[in-house]
Amino acid sequence: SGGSTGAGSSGDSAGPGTELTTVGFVAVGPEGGWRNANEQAIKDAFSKDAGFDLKYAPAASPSDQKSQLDAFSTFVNDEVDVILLTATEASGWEDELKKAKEAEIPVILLDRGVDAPSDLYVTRIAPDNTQVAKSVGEWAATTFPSGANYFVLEGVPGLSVVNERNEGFDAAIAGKSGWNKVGAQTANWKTDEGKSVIETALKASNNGIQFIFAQNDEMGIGAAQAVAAAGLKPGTDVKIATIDGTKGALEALAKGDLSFVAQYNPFFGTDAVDAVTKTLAGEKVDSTIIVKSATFDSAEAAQKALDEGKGF
Amino acid sequence: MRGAPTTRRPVDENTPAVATAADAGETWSRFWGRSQSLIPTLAAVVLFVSMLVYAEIAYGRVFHLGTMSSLLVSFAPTIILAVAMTIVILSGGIDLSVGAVVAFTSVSGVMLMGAGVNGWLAIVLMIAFGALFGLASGVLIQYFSVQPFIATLAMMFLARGLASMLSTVPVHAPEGAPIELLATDWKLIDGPKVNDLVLTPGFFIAVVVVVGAVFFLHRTRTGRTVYAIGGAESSAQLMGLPVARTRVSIYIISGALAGLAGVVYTAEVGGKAQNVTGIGWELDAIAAVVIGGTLLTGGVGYVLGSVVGSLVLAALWMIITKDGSIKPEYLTIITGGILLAFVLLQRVLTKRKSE
Amino acid sequence: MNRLRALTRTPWFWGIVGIAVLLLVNTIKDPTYLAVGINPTTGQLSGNVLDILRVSAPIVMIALGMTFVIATSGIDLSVGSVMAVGGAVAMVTLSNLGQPDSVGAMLTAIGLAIALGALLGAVNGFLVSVVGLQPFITTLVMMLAGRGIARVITGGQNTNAENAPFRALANGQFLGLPLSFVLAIVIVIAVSVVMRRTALGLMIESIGINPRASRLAGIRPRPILITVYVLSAVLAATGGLFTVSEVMTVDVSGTGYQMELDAILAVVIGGTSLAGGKFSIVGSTVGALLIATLNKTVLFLGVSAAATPAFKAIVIVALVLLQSERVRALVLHRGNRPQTPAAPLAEPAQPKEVVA
Amino acid sequence: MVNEIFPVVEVRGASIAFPGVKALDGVDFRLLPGEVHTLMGENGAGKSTLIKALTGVYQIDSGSIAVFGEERRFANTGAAQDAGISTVYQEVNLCTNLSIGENVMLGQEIRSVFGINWRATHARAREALQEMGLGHLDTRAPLDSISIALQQLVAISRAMVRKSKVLILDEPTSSLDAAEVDVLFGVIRRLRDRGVAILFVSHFLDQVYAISDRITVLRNGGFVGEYLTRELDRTELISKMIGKDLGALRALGSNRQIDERDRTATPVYSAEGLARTGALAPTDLDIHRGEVVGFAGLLGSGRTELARLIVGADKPDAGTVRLAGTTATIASPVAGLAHRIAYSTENRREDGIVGDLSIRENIMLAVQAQRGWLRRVPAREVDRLVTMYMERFSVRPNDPDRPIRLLSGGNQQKVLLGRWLATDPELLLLDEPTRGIDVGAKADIQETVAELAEGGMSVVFISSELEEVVRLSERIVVMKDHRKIGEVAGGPDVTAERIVSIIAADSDERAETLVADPRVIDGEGEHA
Ligand SMILES: Nc1ncnc2c1ncn2[C@@H]1O[C@H](COP(=O)(O)OP(=O)(O)OP(=O)(O)O)[C@@H](O)[C@H]1O
Ligand SMILES: Nc1ncnc2c1ncn2[C@@H]1O[C@H](COP(=O)(O)OP(=O)(O)OP(=O)(O)O)[C@@H](O)[C@H]1O
Ligand SMILES: [Mg+2]
Ligand SMILES: [Mg+2]
Repeated sequence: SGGSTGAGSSGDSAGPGTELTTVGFVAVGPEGGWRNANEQAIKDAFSKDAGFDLKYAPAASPSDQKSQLDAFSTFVNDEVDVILLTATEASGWEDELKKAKEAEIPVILLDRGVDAPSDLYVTRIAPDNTQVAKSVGEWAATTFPSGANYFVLEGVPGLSVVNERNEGFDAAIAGKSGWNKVGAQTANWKTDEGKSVIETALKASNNGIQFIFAQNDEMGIGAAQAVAAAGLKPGTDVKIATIDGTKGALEALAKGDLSFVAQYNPFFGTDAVDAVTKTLAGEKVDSTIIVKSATFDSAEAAQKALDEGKGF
Repeated sequence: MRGAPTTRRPVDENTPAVATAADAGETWSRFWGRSQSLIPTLAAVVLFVSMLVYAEIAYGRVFHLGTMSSLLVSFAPTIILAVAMTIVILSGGIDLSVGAVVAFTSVSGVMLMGAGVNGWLAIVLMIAFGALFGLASGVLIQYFSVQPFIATLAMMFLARGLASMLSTVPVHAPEGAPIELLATDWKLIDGPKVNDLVLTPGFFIAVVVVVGAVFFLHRTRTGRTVYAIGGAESSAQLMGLPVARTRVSIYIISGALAGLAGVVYTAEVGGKAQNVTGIGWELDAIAAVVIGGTLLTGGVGYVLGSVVGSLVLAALWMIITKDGSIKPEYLTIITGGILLAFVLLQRVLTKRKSE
Repeated sequence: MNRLRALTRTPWFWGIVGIAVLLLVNTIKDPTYLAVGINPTTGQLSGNVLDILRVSAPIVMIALGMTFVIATSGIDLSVGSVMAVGGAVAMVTLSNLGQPDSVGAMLTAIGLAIALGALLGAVNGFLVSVVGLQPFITTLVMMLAGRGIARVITGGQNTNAENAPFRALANGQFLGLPLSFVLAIVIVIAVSVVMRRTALGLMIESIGINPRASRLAGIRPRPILITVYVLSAVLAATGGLFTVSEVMTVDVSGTGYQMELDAILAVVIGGTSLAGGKFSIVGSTVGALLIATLNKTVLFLGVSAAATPAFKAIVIVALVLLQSERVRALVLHRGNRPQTPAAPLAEPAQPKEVVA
Repeated sequence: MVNEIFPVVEVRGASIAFPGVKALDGVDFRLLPGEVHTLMGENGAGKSTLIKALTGVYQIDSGSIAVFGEERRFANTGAAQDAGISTVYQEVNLCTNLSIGENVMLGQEIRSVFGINWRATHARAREALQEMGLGHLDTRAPLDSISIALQQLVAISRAMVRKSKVLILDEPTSSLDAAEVDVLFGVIRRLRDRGVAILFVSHFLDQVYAISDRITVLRNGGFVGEYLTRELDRTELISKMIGKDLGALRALGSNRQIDERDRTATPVYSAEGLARTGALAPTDLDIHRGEVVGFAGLLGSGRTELARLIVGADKPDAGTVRLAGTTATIASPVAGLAHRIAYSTENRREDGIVGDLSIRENIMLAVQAQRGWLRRVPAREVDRLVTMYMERFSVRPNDPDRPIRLLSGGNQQKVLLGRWLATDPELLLLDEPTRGIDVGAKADIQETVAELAEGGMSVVFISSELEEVVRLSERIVVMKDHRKIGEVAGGPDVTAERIVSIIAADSDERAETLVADPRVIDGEGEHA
């Protein structure tokens, strides 16, 4: 393996026997259900049969940008044909991207974006975090026309996903009257912490919470259990909305524990293959490719999605 | 018992020099007897080189200017942290706060730059902030008998918390801030495409830190006191060595170096700082120190060993990346397994010599 | 007065004071904080204090195990990962068995989780006592590997399951107290009895204080060290079971993440020295309760997520300062001979292991 | 005559209280330039504490300390050193992770622009060692490659580097043999003649009388008096130390054994070709029931090694062992104890006490280990054994719950003896059991040994004090250079001189090759 200098950059689709296109994938690694599904989808799409040799490089830990930078520069030095990048962090990539440019390696961003001039990468393929969070906010605004006391379960503080999801949600309810933020706490993406946080938040506010925005499914599922344990009825007394759309969340939605699940669609492996093939063939690729994500706002919708195998 | 030595060590001029054939053997075994503590470090060097050779054969492009430059440049902060950790561990302590201190110093420093503070002054302040955390740990440990693990754990929480309170979104140094100069690429050899030898001031800072630490530990009284404290604290005390002062300095140095690592890393990522930087770096630093042959109980080990230890970790990640077929579930099993393999190998080597 | 003095010198006294202060702060924020009532819907007792007890159960478990490891002058950084392993085994077993009401399924899950925990603990113990690696690095390796093993068990997915009896472990009540807490306390008492009624505790301490002298006195260190690491891992797996039973989901990256730090803090707050030797089970339990109270207080006060670590740091520093001889002397105005008692007559002489 | 001279150190009414013990109670003490001043007192009298108070390890609660006429309170030992007081504390306090030379020079390394000049530093260390007769040591070898005794000499060399005005030596001779003591005394006399004030502590009366000009006696932390050595005879000194006229002294000279044992019976312990590379050349040894066998030899002759191999503390790599005729393998202390062989170490601090455990627990440790952790020794039995041994050796303070770490060195030794006797051994190996023990207790221990043997226990008695070995033993195994060179039957005609002459006569070519102590190179290894 390894020898990949220049070969394949002509873009001809490779079958067995011809040389494979080497793709370096700077990934995040085990972070949660969504990430697993996403990275698996990428790996499945860039298979040997499809003419790719995918080199998968997970980060040392989901918030460790340094190991991603290292993996990236290794790929640059190895002069792979294409680099796929899911950046844990948006900023700090400029130098590396420049190096890739110098080495004439196209970079395609998956999921997370980077703060760098857009000429340094080919395209970003992703569902839109802000947009998805906004859809949660919009749903909430319609569900609670006169506003609500709400609580936000955040992910690990400081990650750009967390910031974007806050932004999107806040933008949607901005200016709407009656929205009162009871609190926001991190539950570090974890179910048990989600439960613990909400349990205490409910007691601290005398059950004065009508709506909970959980920034991922896991925390939302925990929140639902806390609500139930407090003797309230999730979906009736307290409505919970989550982002991601894992199978667990869809099941919870189908049972009525959750009220709204905004899917953050992880299945864009084929879009990525498409973009890579086009780039290598010298064709033009849109500078952002937004992956369409569905939202599910009822038990029936959730059940249907589950039946269609949309959960992951 | 040992094979005839091939390298003949220069005979110490002070040993009675009776030049016989047997003497060469004795000199060798005498040298061997003195240098037992070097063995684990030497083992790390050998292993490091074999890893590189393996990677070159299996994947190629390892002995490649570009790869080598990336390795050295990107591991500059890690090396600085490993040096700091070595000094602390040699004294029998531990510093869990380094990763969080990197986060705090970089966020606070960059914010200062943003607020209009002179860029160089801000850099100095970053190092000073690091030193302050070290001072706090040192005082807790020395004067309030708090165990190092706990004191530095508290500082880890504190630094991480303060960093998050300053900002949970990435902050950027203003355009043209001096900190960006630290990441200037110095292209020493310009090869085809990315096959260049490119080093940054950050790398040279790391080199200076390493050389300085070697000098400090082996050529100053305070440095020797570090070893003495790690060997037997009460003995050091009764020998009249300045234990209190030395120990507080150790943690100040460690904190300051963490601040410096923060500077170098922040420069590396283009003057950006974030509160989530450096999570778990303390464990990497500790692993580097251990791989380099330093005993966690203190008193035995070398800074250069830790540098090799950091490079071993770098090579490990490089191999994982180059291989590119790892399953994410197995990632930590593999890194853990390799760490284990290292310590086991060293264990075997040191055991052999004692038999 | 003398009693009080003796009491203030008991390290965990300050742990209790800490808990009291935190509860007081919460009560000031909300006078009904300590109230316990019956939840009409679930029919269970409910109250903040009960929540604290419930979430303390896993911490009590890992702190208990950690106590003995630390007493032998070791450390077990792998407890958090072993919690995840325990949780993963239980969830995967239950979800594969798919018998939502079966007690048998629950017992199978618990049995398998504990067995695998014991195995991992035995590996730790073997590496430390037979191979002679340093505990810190051994258990650091196990911390990495354990997390990976948990992921491999679930195939990397966060796995959930339904099983009512298992769910009741954390969510049920016994005499109005959370079942997991009651179980934890029963385990604590059982372990204490074993430690003090047999000579195991004495031997653990002896090895922790002076391994060479202990060996010459005829104590076999290996079985004891292995026992201690196995015990720690089994208790950690139990803690993992309590944790996943809360929400019936194992989060392979999150369950038990960094819990080893909580456990170590609890043990130290309880007065067991990281240098090994004398241990205090009561102390560690108090320490664990303090950590749980602290975690819950942060939530109750609504301390912002960003400030939480700093808040924790301040509480920890305050506690360790109160435990320090020097501050105590200042606070109680008793003499000013800071140096005297600490002076070493005999330094705990431990042979330094060669490498790792 | 010396009274007109201004004291370099003067302590007035110094008191120190530790929780539960008044370690010093209004002690007066003065040290004059150019004198050797001995501090005498029983174990726990407060000698070491006084020294530590003087040198900044402890702070006194009341009283005053003046050094060179100036009132001082040293915050730490460094300050005392800077003021010109060099101290060697009772337990060897060096760093085993560093080289011999560094230990000598720590804190006083010779520096140049490039930091420490190691060559010069080691040269200076060698000079200091030379003065103690240790010129042959490799200063760059790790400290733990030499024996405890040599380490003690290294510690003394360290104190000499500073050329201080005051030199304090707390029991420096406790692990030295006669030759080494002579070297040390030579050095002390030279220093004294140079005007250095020397404070000396020892439990060996002969040494005290040989070297000291003046004696200060402490008892139970209190000051008894200060005397000119030549005006105080031994009985008087002892009665001042113990506070009553001592009958124990009578026992001292009188129990020399005549060897009339029946050697045809099967020995309790018999070894053939027992050996371990680097530690002991193949050795044969028989020990019979109820006999006291002394191991005699110079420093580093291998007595400790032999004892450790017998009990299984180190694993022999050759030889057969028979216990009462049946072959046995003893490869660990557990096995040793199982065969009822107990070994009391010479290295009390590292191999003996378990510092933080109480006296009670320390006494019971070996018994408990023998029974296994499941069967806890019942409280009543514990109380009986603990009380018995604490009384038998009059351990002070008489509080079984006190951590042993807080006892004085001598009292720790007594507790350890209790530990081994409590296991009811058939063969008891005592390695330097009287080291650091006061006269009264020493007599007790000697008497105990005789009694035990009378009761059928076999005892191996190792001591650097040849007189003591000769007096107690029925048979003496003479060791040299890690091998047994002979065996002497005890009796009235056996004297220390005779043993010494046996050792001296054995100067064959073998000894020559072993001059450079083999352990310097092949050290390590024994910490299993
Ligand atoms: N740090 C300490 N804490 C508590 N008690 C102590 C401490 N150091 C010494 N002691 C007690 O003070 C008393 C005096 O001890 P010290 O070591 O001075 O005796 P010593 O005269 O040197 O005896 P030895 O001849 O056995 O060495 C003893 O009873 C001892 O138990
Ligand atoms: N191979 C060795 N390596 C390191 N230390 C050793 C070795 N052999 C013995 N020692 C240590 O050296 C110390 C003294 O051993 P030494 O050879 O002097 O015994 P000895 O003949 O009994 O002399 P003495 O009893 O007078 O000290 C012992 O404490 C022992 O632990
Ligand atoms: Mg003494
Ligand atoms: Mg000996």
